[in-house]
Amino acid sequence: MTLDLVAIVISAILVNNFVLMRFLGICPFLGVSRRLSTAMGMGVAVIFVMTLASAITWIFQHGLLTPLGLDYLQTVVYILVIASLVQFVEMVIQKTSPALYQALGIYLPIITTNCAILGVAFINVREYYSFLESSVNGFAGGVGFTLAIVLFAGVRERLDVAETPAALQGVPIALISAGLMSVGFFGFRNLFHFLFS
Amino acid sequence: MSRLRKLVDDFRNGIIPENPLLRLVLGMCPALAISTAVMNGFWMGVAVTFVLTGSNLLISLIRGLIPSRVRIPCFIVVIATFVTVVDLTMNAFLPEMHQILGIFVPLIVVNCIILARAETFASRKPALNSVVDGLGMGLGFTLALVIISSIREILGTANLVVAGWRVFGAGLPFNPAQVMVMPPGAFVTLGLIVGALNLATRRRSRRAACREEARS
Amino acid sequence: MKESLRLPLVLATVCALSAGILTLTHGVTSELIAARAAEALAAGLREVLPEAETFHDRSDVPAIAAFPEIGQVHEGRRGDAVVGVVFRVTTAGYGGPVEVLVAVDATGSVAAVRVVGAVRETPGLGTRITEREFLDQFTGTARPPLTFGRDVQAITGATDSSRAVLDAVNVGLKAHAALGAR
Amino acid sequence: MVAAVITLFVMGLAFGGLLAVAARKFAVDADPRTEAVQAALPGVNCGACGYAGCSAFAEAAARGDARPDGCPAGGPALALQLAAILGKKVEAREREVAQVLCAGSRSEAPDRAVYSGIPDCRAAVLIAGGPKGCTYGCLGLGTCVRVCRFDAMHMNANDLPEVSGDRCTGCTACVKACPRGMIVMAPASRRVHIRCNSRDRGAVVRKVCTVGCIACRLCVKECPREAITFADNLARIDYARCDNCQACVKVCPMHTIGISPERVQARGA
Repeated sequence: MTLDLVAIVISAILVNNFVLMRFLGICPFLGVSRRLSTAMGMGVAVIFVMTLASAITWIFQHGLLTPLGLDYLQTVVYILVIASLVQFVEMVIQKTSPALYQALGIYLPIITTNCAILGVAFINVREYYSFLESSVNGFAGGVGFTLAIVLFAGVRERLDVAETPAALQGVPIALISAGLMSVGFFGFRNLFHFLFS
Repeated sequence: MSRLRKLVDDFRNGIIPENPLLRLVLGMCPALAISTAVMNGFWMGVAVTFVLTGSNLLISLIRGLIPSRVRIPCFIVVIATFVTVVDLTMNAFLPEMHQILGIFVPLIVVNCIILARAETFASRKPALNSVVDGLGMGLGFTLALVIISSIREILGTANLVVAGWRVFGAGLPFNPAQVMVMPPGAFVTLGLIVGALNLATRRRSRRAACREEARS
Repeated sequence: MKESLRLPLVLATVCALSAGILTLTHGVTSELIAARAAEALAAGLREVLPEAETFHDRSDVPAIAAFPEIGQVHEGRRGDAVVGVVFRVTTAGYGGPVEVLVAVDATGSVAAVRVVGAVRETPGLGTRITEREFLDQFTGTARPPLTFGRDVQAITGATDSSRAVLDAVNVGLKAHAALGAR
Repeated sequence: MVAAVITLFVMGLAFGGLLAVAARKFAVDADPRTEAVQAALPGVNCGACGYAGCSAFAEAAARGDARPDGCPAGGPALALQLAAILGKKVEAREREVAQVLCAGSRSEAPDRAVYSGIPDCRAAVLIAGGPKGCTYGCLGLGTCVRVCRFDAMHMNANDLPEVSGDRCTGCTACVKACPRGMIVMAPASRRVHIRCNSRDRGAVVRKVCTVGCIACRLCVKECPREAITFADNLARIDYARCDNCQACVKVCPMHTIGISPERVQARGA
């Protein structure tokens, strides 16, 4: 049992990283990674929401959709759950602790439209994960996202100082360096064969 | 007459000046993931265009009834409905393409372009303009997707498969660079295309500035 | 009180409308999807086991439970003589799951192998597992476990994808042996 | 059919209620201008503006940190709208233009070391305060020119940045980028500027630069409208009071005080 969980964690963080391998969550990945501090804040908020979203969407799937045979409503139910959940959590944090809101809360609205959150919910369903496996996958996916965005923020801060051709400045050079990072992550490709076979 | 002019402008707007993918750099998740083959890019573009036009129409029709506090969830549900309709119809009529595009069809619902257009445009403009804007944006997105995926497919597999027909027959003479159909290739291709577009507009604006300088 | 009542009502009606529309679409499309799937399966079976005239679904045979990869089992008959058995096997490829139809004739050797459904292997390399040149090598092989080099040649540069098909054929042969022993 | 409609209706009711109650119980008062900007924004939180979502961008725009056209999702139409909301506040004061307060190019203020590293002032400054003799002066590596998105800044013949007033939109990008803090915003119509940023004593300045401010205070006494303030060895012009009378220019022994060219018309915002 624990071997499966370890396999899920390694796959979500390294082998099939959500951002660099599965292209989930690219918009915030490129948008919010200009400074290391905002990238870290974004990462932690994504971990929190992905774990929560994975767990709750699993409950809605196995508690409501499958028994009633309404699988075709998955998209509507999941996005409704995620959007309302995030908006509610944002209001709670904004009211209860402004300090935490300043550090993490401001990232919450951006997370509703993040492909990674809805993406992980769909992956959990298609891989027939159990409740525990889904939550772990959500958590590991968040950690993978944070790893990618923090590394990328470091790269982008160097980019600001480096001399890039005028036309490539901004998004183009960021995309190209993300491509090179993705090549780096290819190194983990057969980590599984190494560990598990 | 000016109304028609306005409609044409709205339509043309989404294709070049405000191309969602290459100009505003939004909605990249699907663009990077499925642009390994030109047919994937085309059908994803068609799906996004349908959802965009449909949701723009419905949102601009019901925009008066929705209280502002619950605006985002309502728009999201409307968009999710159109996405599920596309998901089901594609599964029925194009099962293979539906399986290839996988989770990126339902993921259209969180595609930044659609919610952005719904919010900035559809919820403030009359229905006709919204539909035209949706079409324009969708077409721009499809165009950009087709361009990216054909570049990647040609470089990555030395061939181009359009609706089952192999354009280059046995394949182009060069040895295909397999990295182009892998994730790194996607990032680099999109980066270079956006860069090339910046170069073109920068050069055009500089030439315009010189002309203006010469005149003043 | 009015405001905090109107909000949920509006959202609820929008959701209800959406549910209505989707149920209608689902109603229409689900029949189409089922019909199309059945059609594709029938075509696949005929292609893999041409000699058989009629196919009988044996997916619920207890012996199959031992093979989780096998989704369906169809027994092909000409008249009432069993001509062969077709297994629909799903194995893990490079880019995602690969669905393979493995037809094993009465003598226990492989009649034919086809890859069905969408293939998400690496375009240009992995996708070549659908080509006859690779698949026809399996015809005539019998004693599982088959291996690369001895019985069959893998596609260069697409080992993961080729192994997926090899595993599927091995599973088919073992399942047929288990069924035969019944 | 019925099951689907009922389940979603109930879910909509539940979530709508949750949000409505939360909205009331957790109401937080925000400053009206941020609210106005936020209402205009798409509310999509796509992050393309570099801020963590629309509310963060709205606060930054209201504070004046973010530029009105900083939201790509909204496109130019939204930029105009935001400029209108924010512009109304900014337009009240006269249009501001960037001014480079250093006249010491390599010939007037020679380098004391040869720098061969990343060709960027922010990087050069990290290494022992940069190659220039004067530790407050312009390094001439062109960061401000590169950061300027309106092509309003160019390096002139003797390697000092020059601002073309009609192109500068007052976005303050160069002010933030310059590690020496040597670029200030001045109203477009002002033409007299003390082109020096050095806090060293006069004797030190003489050693490193031939056009630096040596803190002799002649200009402070000379100015008829007391528009020049003096602090830690450096004279500064208070642009609100100065009326371009150029009395100080004649009296300055080091010719530090320069006059910017006449051709600066106010450009339509």
